[in-house]
Amino acid sequence: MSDIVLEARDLVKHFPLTRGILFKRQIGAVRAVDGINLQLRRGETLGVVGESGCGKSTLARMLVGLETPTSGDLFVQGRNMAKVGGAERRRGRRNIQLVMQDPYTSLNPRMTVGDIVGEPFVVHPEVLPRPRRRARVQELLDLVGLNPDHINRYPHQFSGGQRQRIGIARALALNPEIILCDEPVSALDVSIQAQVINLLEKLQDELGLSYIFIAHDLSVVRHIADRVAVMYLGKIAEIGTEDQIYENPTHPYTQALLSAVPVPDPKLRGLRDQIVLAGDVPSPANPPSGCRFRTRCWKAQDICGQQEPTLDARPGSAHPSACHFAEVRDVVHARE
Amino acid sequence: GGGSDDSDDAGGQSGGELRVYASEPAFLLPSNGNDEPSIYVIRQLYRGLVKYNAETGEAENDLAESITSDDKKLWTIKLKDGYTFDNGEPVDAESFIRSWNYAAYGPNAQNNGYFMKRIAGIKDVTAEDPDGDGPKTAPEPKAKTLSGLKKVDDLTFTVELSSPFTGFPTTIGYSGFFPMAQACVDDADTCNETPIGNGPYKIEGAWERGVQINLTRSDSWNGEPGKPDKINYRIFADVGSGYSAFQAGELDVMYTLPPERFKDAKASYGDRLFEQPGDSFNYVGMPLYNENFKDKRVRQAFSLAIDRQSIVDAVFDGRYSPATGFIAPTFQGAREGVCTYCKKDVEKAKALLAEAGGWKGGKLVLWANAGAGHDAWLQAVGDQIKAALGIDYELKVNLQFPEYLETADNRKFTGPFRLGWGPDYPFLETYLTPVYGTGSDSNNSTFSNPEFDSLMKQGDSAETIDEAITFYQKGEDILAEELPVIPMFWRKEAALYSENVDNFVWNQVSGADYGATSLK
Amino acid sequence: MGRYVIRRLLQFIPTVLGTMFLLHYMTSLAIQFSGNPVRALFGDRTPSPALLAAVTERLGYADPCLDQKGNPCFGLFVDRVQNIFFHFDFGINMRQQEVTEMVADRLPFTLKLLVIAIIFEAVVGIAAGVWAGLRGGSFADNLVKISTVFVISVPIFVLGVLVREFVGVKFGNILRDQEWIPDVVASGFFSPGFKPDYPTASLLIPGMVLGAVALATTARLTRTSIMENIRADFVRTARAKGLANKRVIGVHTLRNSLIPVITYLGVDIGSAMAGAVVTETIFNVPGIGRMVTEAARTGEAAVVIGVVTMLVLVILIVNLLVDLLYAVLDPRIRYE
Amino acid sequence: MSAMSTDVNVKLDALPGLDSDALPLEVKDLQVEFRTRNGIARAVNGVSFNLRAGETRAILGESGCGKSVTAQAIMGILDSPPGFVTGGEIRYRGVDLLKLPEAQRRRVRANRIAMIFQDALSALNPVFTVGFQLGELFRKHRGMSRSDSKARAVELLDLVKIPAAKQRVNEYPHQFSGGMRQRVMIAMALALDPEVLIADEPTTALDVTVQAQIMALLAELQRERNMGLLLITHDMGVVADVADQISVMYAGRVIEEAPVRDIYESPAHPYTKGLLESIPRLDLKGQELSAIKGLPPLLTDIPKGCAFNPRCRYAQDACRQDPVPPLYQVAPVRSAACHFWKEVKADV
Amino acid sequence: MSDATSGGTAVGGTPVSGGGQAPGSKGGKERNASLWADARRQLVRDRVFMLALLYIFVVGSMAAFPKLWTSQDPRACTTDLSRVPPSWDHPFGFDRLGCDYYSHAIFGARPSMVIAIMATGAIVILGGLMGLLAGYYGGWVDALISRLMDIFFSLPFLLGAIVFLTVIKKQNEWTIAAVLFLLSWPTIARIIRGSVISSKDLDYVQAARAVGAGNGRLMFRHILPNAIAPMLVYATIVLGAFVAAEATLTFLGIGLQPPTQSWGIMISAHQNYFLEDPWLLLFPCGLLVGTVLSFILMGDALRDALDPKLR
Ligand SMILES: Nc1ncnc2c1ncn2[C@@H]1O[C@H](COP(=O)(O)OP(=O)(O)OP(=O)(O)O)[C@@H](O)[C@H]1O
Ligand SMILES: Nc1ncnc2c1ncn2[C@@H]1O[C@H](COP(=O)(O)OP(=O)(O)OP(=O)(O)O)[C@@H](O)[C@H]1O
Ligand SMILES: [Mg+2]
Ligand SMILES: [Mg+2]
Repeated sequence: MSDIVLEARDLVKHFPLTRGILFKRQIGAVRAVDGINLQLRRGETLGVVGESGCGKSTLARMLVGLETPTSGDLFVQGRNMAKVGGAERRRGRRNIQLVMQDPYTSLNPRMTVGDIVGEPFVVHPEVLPRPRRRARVQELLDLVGLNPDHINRYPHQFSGGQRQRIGIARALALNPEIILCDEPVSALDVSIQAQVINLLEKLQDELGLSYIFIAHDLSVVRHIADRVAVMYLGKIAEIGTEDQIYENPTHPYTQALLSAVPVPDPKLRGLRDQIVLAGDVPSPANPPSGCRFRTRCWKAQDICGQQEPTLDARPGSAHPSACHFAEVRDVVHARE
Repeated sequence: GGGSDDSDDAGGQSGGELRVYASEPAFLLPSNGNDEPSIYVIRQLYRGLVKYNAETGEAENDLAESITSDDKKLWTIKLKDGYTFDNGEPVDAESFIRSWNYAAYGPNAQNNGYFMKRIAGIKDVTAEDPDGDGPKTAPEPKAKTLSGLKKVDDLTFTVELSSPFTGFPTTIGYSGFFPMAQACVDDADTCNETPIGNGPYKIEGAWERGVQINLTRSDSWNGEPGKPDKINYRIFADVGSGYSAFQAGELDVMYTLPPERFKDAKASYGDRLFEQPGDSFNYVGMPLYNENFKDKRVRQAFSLAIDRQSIVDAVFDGRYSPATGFIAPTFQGAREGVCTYCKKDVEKAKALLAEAGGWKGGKLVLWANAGAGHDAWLQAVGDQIKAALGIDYELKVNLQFPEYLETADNRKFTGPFRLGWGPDYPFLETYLTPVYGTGSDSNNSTFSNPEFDSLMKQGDSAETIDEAITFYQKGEDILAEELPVIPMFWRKEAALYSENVDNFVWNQVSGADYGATSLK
Repeated sequence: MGRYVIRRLLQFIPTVLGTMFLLHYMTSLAIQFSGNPVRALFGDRTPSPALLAAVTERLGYADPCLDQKGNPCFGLFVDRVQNIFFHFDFGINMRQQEVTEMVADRLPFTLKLLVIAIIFEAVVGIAAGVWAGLRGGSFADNLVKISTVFVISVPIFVLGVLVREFVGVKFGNILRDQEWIPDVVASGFFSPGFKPDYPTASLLIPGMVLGAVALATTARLTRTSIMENIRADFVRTARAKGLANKRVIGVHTLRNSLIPVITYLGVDIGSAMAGAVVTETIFNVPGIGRMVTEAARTGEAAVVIGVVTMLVLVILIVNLLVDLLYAVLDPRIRYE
Repeated sequence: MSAMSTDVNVKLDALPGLDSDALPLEVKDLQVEFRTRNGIARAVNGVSFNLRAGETRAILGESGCGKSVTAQAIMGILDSPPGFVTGGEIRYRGVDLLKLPEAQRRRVRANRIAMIFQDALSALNPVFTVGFQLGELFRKHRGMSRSDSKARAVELLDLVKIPAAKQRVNEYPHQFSGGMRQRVMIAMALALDPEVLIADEPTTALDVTVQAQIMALLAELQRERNMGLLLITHDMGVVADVADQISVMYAGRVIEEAPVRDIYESPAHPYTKGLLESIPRLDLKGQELSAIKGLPPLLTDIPKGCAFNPRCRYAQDACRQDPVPPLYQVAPVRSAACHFWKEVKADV
Repeated sequence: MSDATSGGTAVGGTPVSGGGQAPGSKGGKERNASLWADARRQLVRDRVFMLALLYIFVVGSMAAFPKLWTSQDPRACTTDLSRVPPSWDHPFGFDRLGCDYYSHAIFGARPSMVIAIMATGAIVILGGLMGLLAGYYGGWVDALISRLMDIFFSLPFLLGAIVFLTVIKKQNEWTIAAVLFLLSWPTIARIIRGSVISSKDLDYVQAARAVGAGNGRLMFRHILPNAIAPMLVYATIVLGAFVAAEATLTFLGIGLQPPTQSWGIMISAHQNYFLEDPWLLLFPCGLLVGTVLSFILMGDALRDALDPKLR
């Protein structure tokens, strides 16, 4: 299994809710990520979708080491990041880099592009000797389609799409194998979005990168991802290849999600069998017992409240789905 | 505006409310109040054995029938009959003895205990602290009362002094010698807030701290009654704001003026500005304990470098007059021009300094206490010395008064220091022994001259006042030559009164006399 | 909310003790280095050591630690704290008055002055700020800006003396000559200082002078706040609701804009207390500021510590109240 | 409800030239500019469209092309300064709103033309309860009492399907979830039963599942009341779902206008075409997306001629020169501002 | 701002928010990037700012090179010339001790400016550091620093100054600056703390952290430079307030000591002559007010220039 570059086992992140006047005691927790298992293969793109607040960003932050997991293990190329220390851990960390959502806020406005893209070398001086850094930064800028002569410009002198390219260049600086993209295109206009997605795909081809691609735009994920994980309230509801998830979703949540996506084709208007979910996502501080989706699920039965469904392949579904009644349902899809 | 329009009820006798400027008194207890604001109130509430003639300043009997002595050491005092305190207690021999004993007794810590220092037995009622400032507290004094005070009968008592003192009868008009009722001594704190007086006025309500004190005519007083029905002391923290209130017609009398507004007041109020030569002495003391000031020619040179009149004009708008002696010009026995070195003469100053071998002390340090407005004239003094003798100076004017006094007590001044002296009683001796006598409490320049000391002794025990004066004047001559302090100015008294005031009375010794001032 | 209050009250403890200790140490040092403050009572006339010792003992400056330079006098401090908090005994001043009594006598004047100052600065400052804020960059804006800033850049003692002389004396005298003007106005309001006959009217002008200091800040704060909020989406909504301009400004903009201003006003009470020192001196107001300044100068440690402790408590409680008011004004802030 | 609306119409009859047969909204050659420190930004350079009762018109375009400014100009709530309407007409049933005095114009707002904003959290005043903000409309426009208006607020919350409306009416905006806030906004817009509703990106900040709820609700209410809906968005999916007519904007101009099906089938302007092509499609998976190259123009510095010419693959010299291409009639009910619309339309 | 500035003289106030509670605010999505460049461009065009700057420049040169402005010795005084009104040779006349008032004013600029600049520098550096540490580390570091801030903050300014200065007993530029610093650092620390708290979770800080940057780098390279704008604005205001505070301290008798020259001394020595010889008050007050005004207006202009929302 050497081609598994990243593996998460039972990854959990709880944010404690505290109360107390002098001494804080914990009275509960926001279960932002509540036991997630993932594997990422070399050269693959894993899409992660889900509603706002379901824990996508928290998962991403744990994977890049911005947040320490409450429990669970994270393996980067077979190394357990919690167990190894010092230099090896730094090296492990170097291997996963992050591209953030908002290109306007994720670049320090007071640093030049050269400084931003070159910062990883300052932090990890062993990677590249100082004299060669500038050239490397220019190379990187060229790679992401920016003019290398703009190395001394400031972020505000660039457009949103160009800024996102700067973010990507920074992520590429340390030659990582894995890049985590947390909604890299949601802040961009449709026309610009396509440019960035093209760039990401191009880089993957050229450099053999593996991506974890978080987004809430399902069609973008479909376009770029090889496999897709659907998250709901800190857990994975369903995971499978892009085809399996989009063509044969078996979890009611996935089905609802997909049916809610508007399709840019007026001819299909009124033809789609849309499931409009009632109500809001429950609070992650106080998730429902058993199956977390049962409060909004039209299929819910008693067992859903008592027993939490495991993420397994069931008779009705060929791929892992965390529903007791997983089955394929026909949905009219876009562009068929 | 305001004023007392309701004042003309009893013809010339007048009445109404006299609104006067005041500062916050420290204490209203005769034995404890020793500051000007306190005394201004106490004088209307209490009366003593003698009072001072408004015009001449001479002591006249007030409550005393007679004050006599053969040897100027044992004094017999007879009281007039028929006077009482506001609470009905009689004003008798006992009330004076009680008051003076209370003041003198060390543990009572009364400010005016100081004035009892001439009475025999004073040492026994104050105990010496065994180790000065050290941790041990002073033991109980040996005696509770002064052995020198003896009651003869209800209205007669005798006072024995430790040594003869001709001027004794003039001293006891000071408010520290006023009588106190038994009730007052028993509960001094209450009596301080709501005094039990024996004078023409009594307090109305209580002392409103920081705001005002109201006095009204006392029924128990059977001497010459006060003119106004009421006296309202408005308390001001800052004389400038008091002057504003006066300008706005809120006050009838201001017994003092902000120096910088003197010209303005003169211009605006003309004849209602009362001016009089004053008796408070400002001087620049010489730290004789410092090597550089030991030569009298240096001191003379400094004194000669100063143009007093020009400082007075520049800094005080003429509200001070240059000093040419050590005794207030208004006092009996004062002479003009005693101090020959108190006139500016740069050439002579230079010559004297050269004779003395020049100045070796580096930068001259001039001392004054902070926040009392002394820095300006001292700075002018420094400028003049610098101009005349080429000695640069620096000012050390940031010490608050406690620390300044402590510095004086500890002989830590490194250069000339400003201090002032006011008379305790209207007798010229008050300017001499306490300030220049060897080992005297207030002898901050540590002057010591046997000849001077003996002249003082002779003066104290002289048969008559006139004879005494000649001895004292000889003493002053010595000071004028030795210059242990450089005389600077006498403060001119300046008071303002409003259009409502009919007859303003100023007492030579005790200043504005509100009880005698009548309203229109 | 209750919890929040308790927590804040508990936080007072270190603050109050810290402030007390700071003052205690400073005043002790002052005595250790400058000598016995009691000495000043005797003026030019040097007291006998016995007398001095007796008075020193009686006034409470006899602790031997006060003779040891640099000694923090912990014992004395503990005594003081005990006396203050367990016996409500704040000590006595040099004239043997109880500090509590002195404060009780004088605090009403200062409080009145402060209330007038705060009301003045709030009403005028906010009005000016709103006026300027609505016309950002215009003549009105600049006028308010320059005039308020001008007021603060004149030292308050100059301002105070000028107001006293020109308004209280010169202008007041003209009014006092006018028969038809009621006395409250001519001799009360336009009195050149505090006047016992008109205890409130004569404090109005001093209060305004005191308030003038912070007026500028209030106005500027309001201006900025209004300018920020006037562009807020919810103000746009209010416009879109067809509300009259008066209501859009007066209800929908003002309340939101006042939040930082209120906070500032609360904090400002502390500084106004400080400013009161000068104002009280110039206008002869028998308040606490003047008293405590004198005490600080003459080294009356008990008074300084006692009064400032009370002041600090008042300031802290006012701040707490302002915080709570803040929660009333802004429901988003809920103190758990 | 109907009784109420007549009651309003009585008041609004006072509008000069009100013609109840005219269209609820006609915008003609609207021009808006912002006078900023960095120069004049011409945010809207001649926008025209009509809106019929019961019709949904979508305004489409990328960020910064002037969609919101157009909406604000129609409502009369531009930030002014720096924003100024410098030309054009905005007619409500024949009355030119731009010429109305402010007092009358104010009465048109919310009563006849209402608006929903993109970010409901910031569009609701955080310091007042939802009930207060809803009730205010009835109190100020209808002179209702406090309690009556509160009752109406509860009704409205019910209408937009907020559970437990009676309790929630006393809560503050921050206590609601994103979807519910947007419903409150809708309730507020519908309160006075307007004839035209402008919705400026009502669902952009929301999740797809919630977006579906909101769009369904809006469609239902629009149908019920026969309102004209002006929907501003850049989501091609939503447009395809609900719009009848589409106006595509680019750099402050409408560059194409057509019924919804026509546009998706055969765009006549290269920009519209590029927009549609850049949406990821299943059949193109694994291929590069066809992106529009280059960047949107700065409004302070709009290119000469057709504003889209630097990014356009059809551009020729004519496009780079003034005048700006006019709106060519492409079909009876559609037009496009491209000299080469025929080529574009034919090129599939 | 109960703070320094409350010196009774001027309140350089700032919104003291309890530390970054700004729910619902949408963060700086605006291009706050161009801040400095834009700000500079705008400031150069701002006439008020340039005038203020020019004024400060003039006063600054007086402080730095008084000899450039006058050849008179301010300490050559004769009481005979006391309060002689201005003339051609002596444009400001003479003060009450007969010293040339113009040269006094020129030489008086230095202490005023030096005190203000030293105190401001100290609060910016040390107060800023405290705020940075408190905001960045939170937890007990924050608790400790916050309590310390509370203590100094709750001391009424003038009172604190009186207590400190009477203890120190040496009133020179250094000690006065030190006391001003001591009593005013908490305000700036609070401002910085607030902005650090709100910026430490910004995306670009997280991005740098994700790359592996350490605490020092995050604090000084990423957080501080972007939190510094509000502090800078406050600093200019406080600078003016300090110039005025020096005068107030002198008025209370705890400021600089004559025969040093300072504007505060000039004002408080002549405050009672405003009726007879108003120019004695007018000149130093004019200079002082001008300086304070200039600093505050500069701060204002800077605030507006740095505020993307007002653009
Ligand atoms: N530092 C934190 N402390 C407490 N709760 C947190 C923290 N960070 C995130 N959460 C909570 O954890 C949950 C998951 O948040 P997360 O940011 O991972 O969601 P998300 O899926 O990325 O949502 P979005 O699509 O809005 O970005 C949310 O309920 C959030 O409120
Ligand atoms: N208050 C304002 N001051 C200056 N310029 C403004 C202002 N409001 C809008 N603009 C400018 O007007 C142009 C159009 O803005 P508008 O808000 O209409 O865009 P939009 O099409 O709604 O974009 P989005 O999809 O991002 O909402 C933008 O370039 C914007 O910078
Ligand atoms: Mg996220
Ligand atoms: Mg918009």
